[in-house]
Amino acid sequence: MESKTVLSMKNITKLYPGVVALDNVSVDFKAGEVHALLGENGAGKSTLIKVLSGAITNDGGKIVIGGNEYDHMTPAISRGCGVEVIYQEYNLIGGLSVAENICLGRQMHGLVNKKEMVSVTQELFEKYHININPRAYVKELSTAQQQLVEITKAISKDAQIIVMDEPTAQLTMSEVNNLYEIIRNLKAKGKTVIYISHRLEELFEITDRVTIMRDGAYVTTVDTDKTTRDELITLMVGRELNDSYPKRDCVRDEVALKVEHVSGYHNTDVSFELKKGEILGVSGLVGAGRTELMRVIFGADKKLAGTVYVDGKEVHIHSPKEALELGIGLIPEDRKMQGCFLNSSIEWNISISNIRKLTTGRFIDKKKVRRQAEHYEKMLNIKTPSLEQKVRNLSGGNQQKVVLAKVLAADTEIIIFDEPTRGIDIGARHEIYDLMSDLVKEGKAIIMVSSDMEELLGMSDRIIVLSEGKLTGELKKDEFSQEAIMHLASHE
Amino acid sequence: GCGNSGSETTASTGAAESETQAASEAAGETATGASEAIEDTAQSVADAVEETLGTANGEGKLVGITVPSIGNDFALAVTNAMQEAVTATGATVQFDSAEVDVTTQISQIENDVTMGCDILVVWAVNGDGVASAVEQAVNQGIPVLAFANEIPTASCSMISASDADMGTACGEIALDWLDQTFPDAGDGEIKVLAITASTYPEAGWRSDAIVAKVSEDSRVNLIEAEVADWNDQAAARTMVENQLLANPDVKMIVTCNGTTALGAESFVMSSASNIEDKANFGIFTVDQTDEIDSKIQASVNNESVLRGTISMGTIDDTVGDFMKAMTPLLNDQEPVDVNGSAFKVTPESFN
Amino acid sequence: MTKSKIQKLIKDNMMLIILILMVIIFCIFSPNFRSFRNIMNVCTQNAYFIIAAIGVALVMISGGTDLSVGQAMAVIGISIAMFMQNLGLPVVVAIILGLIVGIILGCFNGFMANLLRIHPMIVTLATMTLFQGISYTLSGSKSFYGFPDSYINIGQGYVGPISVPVIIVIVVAVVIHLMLEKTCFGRFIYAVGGNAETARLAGINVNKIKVMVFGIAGALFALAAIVLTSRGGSASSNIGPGVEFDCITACVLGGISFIGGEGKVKGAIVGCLILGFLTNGMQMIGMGTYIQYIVKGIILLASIGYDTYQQTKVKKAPAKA
Amino acid sequence: MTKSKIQKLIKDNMMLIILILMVIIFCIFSPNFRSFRNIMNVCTQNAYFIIAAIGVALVMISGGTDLSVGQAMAVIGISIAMFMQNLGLPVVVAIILGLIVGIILGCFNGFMANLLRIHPMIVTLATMTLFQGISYTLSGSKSFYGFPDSYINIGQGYVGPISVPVIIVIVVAVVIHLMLEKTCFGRFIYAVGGNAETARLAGINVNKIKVMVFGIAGALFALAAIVLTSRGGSASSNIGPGVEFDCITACVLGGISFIGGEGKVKGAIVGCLILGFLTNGMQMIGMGTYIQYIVKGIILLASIGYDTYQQTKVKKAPAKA
Ligand SMILES: Nc1ncnc2c1ncn2[C@@H]1O[C@H](COP(=O)(O)OP(=O)(O)OP(=O)(O)O)[C@@H](O)[C@H]1O
Ligand SMILES: Nc1ncnc2c1ncn2[C@@H]1O[C@H](COP(=O)(O)OP(=O)(O)OP(=O)(O)O)[C@@H](O)[C@H]1O
Ligand SMILES: [Mg+2]
Ligand SMILES: [Mg+2]
Repeated sequence: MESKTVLSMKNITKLYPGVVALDNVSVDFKAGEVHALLGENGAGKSTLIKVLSGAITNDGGKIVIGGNEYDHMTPAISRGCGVEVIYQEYNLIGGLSVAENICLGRQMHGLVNKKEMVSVTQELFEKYHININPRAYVKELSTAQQQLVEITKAISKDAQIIVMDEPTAQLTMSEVNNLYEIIRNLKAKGKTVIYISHRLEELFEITDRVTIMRDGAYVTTVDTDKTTRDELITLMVGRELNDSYPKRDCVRDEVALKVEHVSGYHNTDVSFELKKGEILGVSGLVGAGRTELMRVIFGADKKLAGTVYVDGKEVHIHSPKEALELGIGLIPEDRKMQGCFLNSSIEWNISISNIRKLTTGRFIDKKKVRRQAEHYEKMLNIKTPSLEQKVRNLSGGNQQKVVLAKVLAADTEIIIFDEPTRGIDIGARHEIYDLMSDLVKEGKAIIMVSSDMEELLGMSDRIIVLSEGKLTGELKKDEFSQEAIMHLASHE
Repeated sequence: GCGNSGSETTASTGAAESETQAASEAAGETATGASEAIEDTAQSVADAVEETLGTANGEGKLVGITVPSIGNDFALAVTNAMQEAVTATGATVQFDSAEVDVTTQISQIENDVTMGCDILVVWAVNGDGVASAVEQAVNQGIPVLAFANEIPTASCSMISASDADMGTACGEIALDWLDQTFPDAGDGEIKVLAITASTYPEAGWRSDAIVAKVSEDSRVNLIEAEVADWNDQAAARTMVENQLLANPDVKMIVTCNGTTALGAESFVMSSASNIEDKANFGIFTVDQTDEIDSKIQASVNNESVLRGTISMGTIDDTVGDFMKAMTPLLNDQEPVDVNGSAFKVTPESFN
Repeated sequence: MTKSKIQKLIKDNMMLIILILMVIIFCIFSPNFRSFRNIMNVCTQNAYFIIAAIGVALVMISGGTDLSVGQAMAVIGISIAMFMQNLGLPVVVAIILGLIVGIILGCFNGFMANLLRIHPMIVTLATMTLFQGISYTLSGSKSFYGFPDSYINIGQGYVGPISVPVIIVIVVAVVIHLMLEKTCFGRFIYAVGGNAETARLAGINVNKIKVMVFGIAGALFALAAIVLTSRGGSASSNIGPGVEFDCITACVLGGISFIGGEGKVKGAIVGCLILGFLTNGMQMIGMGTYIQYIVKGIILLASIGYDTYQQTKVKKAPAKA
Repeated sequence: MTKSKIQKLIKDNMMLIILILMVIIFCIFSPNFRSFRNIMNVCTQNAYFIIAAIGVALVMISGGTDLSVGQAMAVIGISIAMFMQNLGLPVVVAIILGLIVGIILGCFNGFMANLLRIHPMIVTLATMTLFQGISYTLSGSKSFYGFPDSYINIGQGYVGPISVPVIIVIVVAVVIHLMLEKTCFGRFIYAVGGNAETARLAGINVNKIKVMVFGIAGALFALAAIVLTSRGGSASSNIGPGVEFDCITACVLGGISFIGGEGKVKGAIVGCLILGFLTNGMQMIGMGTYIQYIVKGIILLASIGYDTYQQTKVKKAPAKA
């Protein structure tokens, strides 16, 4: 079946200082298709989307939409042409209610009708099985809930073209399934969905075609049902890539970390053990309290009860500083707000956690700082024109690598990874997996909180599951299955 | 206390315009009175109070006093003495400082009325600014005494001298000093720097009068420089520094108030100063504080170049005059205006 | 359920509670304070301040701050005086022209912030000086007084027991409150202050909103200047300036965030009244002038601090479904 | 390659270039301006201001703002005067105690900001009033004068052709610059200002850093107060206050962001010198006072605006590989 083209982007070029973000990219999108954009971190996917939505201005090329040709877009024109975007970065207004955010920009003049907004929102939420209070302020929601609000906001406009830039990065299984449902619905109505994700299995689940980009350039477009995972990876990375999880068997007997009856504001009575050389997976639904549990252990949030042992000794951790001194590191889930210093350079970010070791006499040794940064740039394959680039200007995935480098530089025995591969491309993701393997082989211990079921099953030696702040179960390697996890996660 | 035996510059412009010779003689006389009084403020306040208060009885009365600022020694000394004198009559004082803000002062006047003050004393930040609030108080039967600054709507006033008169007097002592120091100077040969201010009307009247008086003299080659904030000593110093470097041959500075004078003095006497011949340099101003007095005394040995000022009168003169105006109010009699005295203060005053 | 609602009510109205407590304490200690007349007086005295603070609150909600308010008020006050006295225009015309001057000054701030793409606080740091120069130049630093009775009545008149300035405040508060809460424009102000980029992408003309907010604030400053000069019966370069810090303090007390996107008109008013009653109360109980500063400083710290403490406490409490 | 380097150099030093241009223009129009002596003078006159602005810059880099600087300086100046005159302590001891008073006041600000978890700008809005009360109470609003020569020499002395205040500024600037750029502590200051939460998770004791920054700033304010009072020869509640806006303006001119995490000591100094030379130059060419305000406002707007314009231009310019 041949459907008509609703949008073509022709020869789009976008330049940043030292970076060609888009290099003469041309893509067509058809009505009623789910069209994926795939590429490594920094390939230019988000940039292309921003050009389409008018968030940024392209330096060259044309956009043909609804029979009109535009040299560049503005947010108003783009919206007028029926384009709605869920951006990779959060784009909600914390001081407004959920309903107001969802209805923002619908009505430009006159009086607002809050009741109507709430009922419209309520209807949408019910339709898509989302459980959020429309009157709540967005700033009071968790990141996952915010993501759901963004999705609802985008689909509420009844747009012709809906762009989703990594919508699932913040979501867990059940919400992802929910989203698939929404997308199929949209497709059935003849709408176009442009879908960006680094989770390849998702592409096979819902997309019709995949456009691959590499280094700002268009590579090719393939039909999803005529391609394979390996082919996509090869097109994207430009070489063959081993796509299996690293094998290892290095769990030791010594207990690195023991948590007994720990409670926080959102957790009650959680106990578990972490062995040296082990990767412990932590699973749960959105808001299950995984992040908070990790922050409590790390001393970033207040512990209300319970005991923590490191290397068999009882420890009292009141601040992240003390945690680091005891050899516990944390890679936070929210890289922008907690992970990095956006306005500082890559090299500066990487050095901040162990700067005391990079000195000569009393003064910081710039050469040591540079050498360390170069080491991690190579090791994690950070894509940047220079180490002096501000982190703000990096693509999401590369920002995540900087955060990783920063925590690795602190050289701790126990490392907590909270959603370590969120927004990271498949190539880099495997680099991170290899890195985690190497770390545990050295005898370090890792806790990995993840909402990516595949990686959780592939990487963990053991998995614990949280539900509503309580530990609901523990799975050994031979008990691993999606069903088992889901069962524990939705445990009442 | 000491009476108004000295030469009063207040009464009229006529007096102020009297020949320089006479004025300079008079200055010598005044000064004696001034210095005595300053020696022993507490004692003389008591005297002043006694003298005028034979008849005043403030028992059970609440007197509201609002002043522009407590940020300088003179204002503080006068207000303290005023409070003391009023309290001595048995009245209670509600005292407030308006922080040089007219709006604040208006509120204070209103609050005083609400508090049931029987008499208000207003030393206005700006007489026109508070006129309307004062008028309302008066209309409610509360007598308002305008102190130091004129308020068109007040019931009565105690004003030593108008700003213009004080400015003129300052010009006079400055010219006297020129006569003595540069007797042979020809036309336009003496460069004089005038530090003026105009951000308050009161400042403007004073400045204009000083400038007018000094430029009457044909020997004077006048440069004018204006400060933005006449309460900012550091800025005044900076301004004088800049002007003197540009005009190293300046022989005399006349300034519109004490703060600017102290700023000027502090530069001229500092090691950074480019004025070598301190003996032939003078600063003249209006306002009196202990610090200014001590500088004027020191100027005899040229350890200071601040050589003269115009005083609203000694503390006890002022308070005495103030109580003359207060007494009828405290006794529920018809308000009367009292013209206080202003004096020229020069080194001779302290002999 | 009901208990947590009461908790939320207390949390949301902490500053109002502090205000009421403060008033009660002063009432106990000073008989003069607790007269209707005094309460009305404080409201009237602070009317201009409340109006100006509402203007500043608007700017703060939209993500900026206005430091030029005092100097702008001086310029406006002087302009109106000159319209009446130098040009002999009727009072109504002078007032309308004064409002226009206010709007122009405000829009200038907003326009500059957009043009130069710098934070409004920085723009107004510069225009504060600029407006000061204008007010001096216009007035030649004279003060203007002797206004027509019809003008004076704005500041000094009464309708029954309520003073005209208080009525003006009530009208302004209601209008601005409705504008913020009930109109699209109002919600856009929050959106722009909360996240300008999101607002832009939602098709909101951020620059236009900013200029309009500053324009409305300018009109409010003009109104404040009118109330102030008609009450005092005079206008000069010194009447107005100094109010900027108080406005910001009042807004902060009233829970209007520095970062933008949050706050209510109610908050600004409560903040102003706390400052106003504090000053008045301290005078009424006859507290020493020096001590008043110290007490004011401590009360500011304590109340802002307590408010934040309350907020974090409620936030941290275990969430209930 | 070289061309883009020059471009970057120009961009990074825009304000310095504006300063130099301004000085050249004044040199052309005023013979008095262009003497070595005048240039040294302007530096000496502004020494206290530069020192205070460096303190404010530190606080701003750490993500705060200090509005209490002027009042803190008044308290410190009065304290030192009282140590010398009322307690009869030797000059050196009085100075050391003065520095300690400064550190205490600063730490109090920082401590309160941590304790109450509110933005330092708001804390210092309150402590500004508090310190004012303290300075009035301490001094009884009298002024202090007649200091020992050894004290006076700090403000008025010369070493060769260079004045002591200028030497103090140079020492302070170098020390603080090295601290910021070369030490771990300095990095932590930027980290805390850039993103306090990230800094905390990276193992930095954010609260401690904040208090220390305020403490160091307090010591700098003390130094500024010493230079100011020793130069003027007197101390009182009025000597110091008023400098807060100028400090913030200077920092902003010098490219120190309001949001924190960015800025250099150099910037604060250049900002101060722009303000200082502007005031001096306008006086030297005999510009009227009123007009000075207007010109100053316009120049502030223009230079901040031009700087931002430059920055965005370079950012927007197509990159060369
Ligand atoms: N504001 C900016 N300034 C400079 N360079 C930028 C800016 N924004 C993006 N870039 C660069 O443009 C390139 C494309 O970035 P983009 O965000 O489009 O990548 P992406 O494909 O979305 O990657 P990811 O999968 O990590 O989200 C990257 O190299 C990035 O560093
Ligand atoms: N800023 C906040 N304000 C109020 N409640 C919050 C906030 N952040 C999280 N919560 C709540 O805390 C609980 C635990 O959240 P947490 O982030 O630890 O869960 P999680 O398992 O990591 O889930 P996620 O997938 O959202 O990261 C949830 O009920 C969530 O709604
Ligand atoms: Mg992206
Ligand atoms: Mg989480």
